[in-house]
Amino acid sequence: MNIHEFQAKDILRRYGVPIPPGDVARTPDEAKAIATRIGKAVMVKAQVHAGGRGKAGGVKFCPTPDVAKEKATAILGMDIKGLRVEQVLVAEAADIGTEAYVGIIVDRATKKAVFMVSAAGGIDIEEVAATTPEKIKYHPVDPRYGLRPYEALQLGFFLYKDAKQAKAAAQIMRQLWQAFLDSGCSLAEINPLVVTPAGEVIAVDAKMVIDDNELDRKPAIAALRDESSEAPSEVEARKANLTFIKLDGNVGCVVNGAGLAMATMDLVKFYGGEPANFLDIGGSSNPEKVVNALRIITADPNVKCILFNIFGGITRTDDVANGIVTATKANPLKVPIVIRLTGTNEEIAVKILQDNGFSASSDMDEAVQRAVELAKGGK
Amino acid sequence: MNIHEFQAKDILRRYGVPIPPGDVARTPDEAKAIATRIGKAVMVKAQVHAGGRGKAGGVKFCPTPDVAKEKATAILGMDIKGLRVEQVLVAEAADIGTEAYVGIIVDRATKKAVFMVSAAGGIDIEEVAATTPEKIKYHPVDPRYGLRPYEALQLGFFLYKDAKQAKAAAQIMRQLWQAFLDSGCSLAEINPLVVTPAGEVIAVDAKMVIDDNELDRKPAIAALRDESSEAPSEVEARKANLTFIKLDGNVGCVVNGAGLAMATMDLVKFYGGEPANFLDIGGSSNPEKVVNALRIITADPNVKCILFNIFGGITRTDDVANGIVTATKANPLKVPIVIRLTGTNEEIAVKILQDNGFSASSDMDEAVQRAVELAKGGK
Amino acid sequence: MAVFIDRNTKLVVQGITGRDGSFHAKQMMEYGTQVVAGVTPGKGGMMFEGTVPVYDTVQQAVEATGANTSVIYVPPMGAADAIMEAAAAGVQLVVCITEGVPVLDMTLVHPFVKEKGARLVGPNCPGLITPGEAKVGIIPGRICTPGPVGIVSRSGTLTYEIVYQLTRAGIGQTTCVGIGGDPINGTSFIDALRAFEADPKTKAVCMMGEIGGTDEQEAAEFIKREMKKPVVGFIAGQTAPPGRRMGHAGAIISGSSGTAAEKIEAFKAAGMGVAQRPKDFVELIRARLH
Amino acid sequence: MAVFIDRNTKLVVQGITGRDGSFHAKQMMEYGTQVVAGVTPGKGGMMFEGTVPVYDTVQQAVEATGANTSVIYVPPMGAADAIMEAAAAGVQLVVCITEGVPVLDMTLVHPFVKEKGARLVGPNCPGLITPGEAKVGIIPGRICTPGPVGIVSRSGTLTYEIVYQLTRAGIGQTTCVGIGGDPINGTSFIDALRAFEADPKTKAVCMMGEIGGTDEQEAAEFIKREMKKPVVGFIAGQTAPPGRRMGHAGAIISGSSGTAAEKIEAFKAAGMGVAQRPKDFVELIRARLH
Repeated sequence: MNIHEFQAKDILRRYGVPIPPGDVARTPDEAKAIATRIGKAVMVKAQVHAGGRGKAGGVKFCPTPDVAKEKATAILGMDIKGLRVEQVLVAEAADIGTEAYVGIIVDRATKKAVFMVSAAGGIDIEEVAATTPEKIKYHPVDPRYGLRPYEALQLGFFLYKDAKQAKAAAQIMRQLWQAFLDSGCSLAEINPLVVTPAGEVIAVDAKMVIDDNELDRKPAIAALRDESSEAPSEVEARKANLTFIKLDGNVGCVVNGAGLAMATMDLVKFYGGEPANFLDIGGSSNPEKVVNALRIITADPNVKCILFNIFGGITRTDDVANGIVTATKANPLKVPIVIRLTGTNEEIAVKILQDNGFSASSDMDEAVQRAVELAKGGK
Repeated sequence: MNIHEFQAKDILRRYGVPIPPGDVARTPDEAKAIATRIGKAVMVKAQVHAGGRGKAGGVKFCPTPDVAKEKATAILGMDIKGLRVEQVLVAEAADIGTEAYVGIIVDRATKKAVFMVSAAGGIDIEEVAATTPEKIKYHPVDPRYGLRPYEALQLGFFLYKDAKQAKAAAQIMRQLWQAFLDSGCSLAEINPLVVTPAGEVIAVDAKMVIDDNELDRKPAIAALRDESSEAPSEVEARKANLTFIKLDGNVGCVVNGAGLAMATMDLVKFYGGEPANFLDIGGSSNPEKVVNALRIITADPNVKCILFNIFGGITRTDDVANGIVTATKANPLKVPIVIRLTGTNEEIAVKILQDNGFSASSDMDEAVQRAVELAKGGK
Repeated sequence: MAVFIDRNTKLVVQGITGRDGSFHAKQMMEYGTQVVAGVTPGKGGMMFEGTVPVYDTVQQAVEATGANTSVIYVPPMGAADAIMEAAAAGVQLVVCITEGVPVLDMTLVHPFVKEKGARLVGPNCPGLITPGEAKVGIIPGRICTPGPVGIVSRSGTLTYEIVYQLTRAGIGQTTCVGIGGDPINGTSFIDALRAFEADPKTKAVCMMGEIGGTDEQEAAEFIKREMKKPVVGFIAGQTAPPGRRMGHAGAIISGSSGTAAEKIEAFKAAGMGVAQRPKDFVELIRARLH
Repeated sequence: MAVFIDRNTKLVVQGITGRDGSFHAKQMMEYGTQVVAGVTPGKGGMMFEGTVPVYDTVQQAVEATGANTSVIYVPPMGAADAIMEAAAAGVQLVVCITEGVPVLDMTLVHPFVKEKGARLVGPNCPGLITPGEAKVGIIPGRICTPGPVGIVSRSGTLTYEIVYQLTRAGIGQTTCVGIGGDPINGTSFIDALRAFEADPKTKAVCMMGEIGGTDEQEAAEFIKREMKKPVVGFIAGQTAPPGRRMGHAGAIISGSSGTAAEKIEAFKAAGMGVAQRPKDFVELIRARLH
């Protein structure tokens, strides 16, 4: 789960990370009021879950509260990478001396959380990694011991020659580490970490990504979810315990299992079609899930054909068949449907479907090819 | 550092350990008021840093507030193992079904914190260890992983067959563990851990001993020190950064280094005397420490002779000599003094002492023998 | 012969009285697996299905029954603890089916299991099956048949799909190992490939990867460097957009890394067969068996 | 030959610019120890006494100078971190002089140092000296002289007292090892005794114990079981009352355990010489050297 910059900053402030004051505004007047309260030049920054906000015009320097209002007016409602800006952060504009990068990610290769630090901050760290990898120091943290003070100090000295700055950076890294752990992050970064002309080390931008699997035990973090920043269909799917990702094609896919769902999408593409979504109904055998899945998919006007691909292991195919029948009785389909199912209770499922006017295939390739044809307007 | 039962209970309550309500009283009227507020039968318990309070008559059951006042009157001011009772805990009297023991100590052999649990609680665990060691389960906690939930549950099932009780005990052990770590304990115990007739698991008595070395970084814990429960001379010594323990003999010892201080005491005993104290002036070379040490020792009317035993390594013996001269000029001694010093700047020290009318030995045995003779009234 | 599990597997089921645990315990017993014990704290003393004793702790179960393998069906927030409990009790193979285990939990589980000398498979995996001998997890027994092909996969139903196609084509399996779809898991492709290489009965291997991470690339290097047996690979997620988690916590393209294209490239560079579609496995494997 | 430190010891001093660190660094240099580096975060780049380069981190110091031993003079709340830093940087012997290190810190330091393959001496110890070769810590060099006796002790000035008496009696030392007075320390009596037993130049050993714990009893068993060289022992604290910490965090009689009487009993049972007074060491050792 992504959280907004202002939310990440609120968390980090609680751990003592020095961050210029700021607050979030949903209207230009609120933005002006915050800028007035800060009493100095501010930055107005779009709060959306997308990188490259600056390039998209979503980050502006405002010397006065009136300018802040004007820029907020422009940014609020703006579209950045398909996301509508609903709120802006109005934060004191820091004097910037140097910019560094400090991040923590969970690294699959070392199976540890790894610090990445670089004196080349303020820009996309992936770009630094690609062009000048020697400028990044990677430091895996032994989870049994946590980030030790000496390790933080080593990283601090990697960033700064000045001992005061190195120690301040080390302190911030220890605070970031604790926030990372306590919040259940898969990523936490400060970019840029700024040394001001006066020599203070401060965090000017921050980002945290929460491991979805942590949310059940971290209700305070889960409450930070901003549904206005997500596609409504994905919000609905999550509430129905479905994993759903909207795509741009026209073949709506309903599959059990993430790997099979991806393989089904790939096969749609292989046979010349375009998948409209990723949708995994999971392993459980619940007709209600099928009903919800169909409602979400049919709400997408792009969908020209619906493809079920169910391999019955734990999932009982007769439950899926019943779900299809129930859902289509309540809301008759306006687009063709292709059903492939095999495995547990296959014969019962086929009978249920046939009794209700559906046909079913047991072959994946055959079903996908048929769905692609139908989506293209074929018969 | 020892803290009182009521202080340990306050800490454990903050971690969620279920503990019957109670409060501390310094007067019989306060005790009555607390008992009235609790509204049930209470226990009135002397708060002193000594075991065996019950046997000494310092713990009483009081069915009514009036009885609580009466018992508090008796207990307040009582002497338990040389310690005057200044306050009592007035706590709701729990209904007791079974009594168990749960403790954590830092174990030198395994170099870990070790859980000790036993279904034979309510009595001295050392007695259980001596007579029925098979009734105690020892579980060292790997400090890298902390107490894992499954470990706590194993310990819970060691205590109780009933799953609800085992789980409740496991939860309490996890809370005790966290309190132990956060408070910097060298020992934390709940004894007895009680199962009430209704099946609730509660902590009826609690004890925590804090590692003195933690106090500098745990000011909130350090603030729990109750100086009224310590010998005034030891309080004064601690403030002067001296390590001092009062004993019953008449040879006052001033030594640098703990091992040498103990060996000096032993040698006093070996030659037929009795040491009046353990006193380590430490490794630093500060005449002020000598002045403070002499003031503390001479305040003890039992002391019949003062013995200095200084091995100058880091400690400069001339500093010690200067300290002796300064202190005795300000407050002339009423008892004889024997000075042994050797090592760093020995010649200078001897000259300083001789110039001021003192003699000095360089041989430890000779000095100790002389001090023992003088303490016995010899010349 | 087989890999990781066989006739000598003595299994303890953690969470045996739960909904999933009890269902699959029965399935495993029906398949012929030696299910020697179950664990549910508080249910110690009862008998599952009249024949399998249930204990309060894994330690008790192992002491009483000599279980050497554990399978875990407990809720995600308790799964890391369950893995550690099993490893601490001396179980040699721990298979965690549970999906949704926080990845930071797994960073701590990993060194713990290693120190205890145990092997972990999963979490978020379908488990293992050695057709005709034993099944540990949730892979449907009837889709498998004994034979010469080793299977290792990050996914569940996709694996079933492919195994089922192989079985129907008359190509049996030595062992199917579902390593799971999480970013940090106990057994890697390389661990499983090394075991298949050493297993005399395995003649060829099917490997089903996904987008996300670089495990497949490292596996390809291992195959090139150390394996004599033929391996056919597949990558799911060629059409997945970057930055989105495709169901599995591990199936996510970060920036430009972890794409299907680079993984398939690595397979080709290692001289592996590459299945474009699941059904391609049948012919590619058949060609390598003869 | 000697134990733990010798002419080849290349020392880094952690906390070299502090009050204690700078004083003792000079003393060690004067004694002839190869002090190759110092560490004080923020003082990197300066030269100590004009000859010893100072670094910000131990890792930098080790990389630049090849230091193989570290001695720590930093305040107690930073000492555990300093030990871990040294061990992580690849230092083989870490000597922590600092007194007052929280014991819970040491519970975590212990496995860390072990995993890194380093030896820790201390904390709260006077360090080591191999007379005529090297000194690491604070033992006054002039009280020692080279010779055939190994010294291992939990205390500081008491050790000086005894070593000085030996030296004045013409009995020299191979190495003096101060293991420190804390309840959890890096090097035990047994570790030091094993090293002395293996050291060809050591002909007899003096061991100074204290009340508290059971290290001396375990050492006595080790001596009985595995040592051929004679050992003379002493226990300080025969007159100490139970339950009171006698200065050293480790010198405390808990209940009926850790008393001087039981330790002396163990010495006698192991056939060791027992010094009743510090001065007894001279004759007891002399008798065992001839």
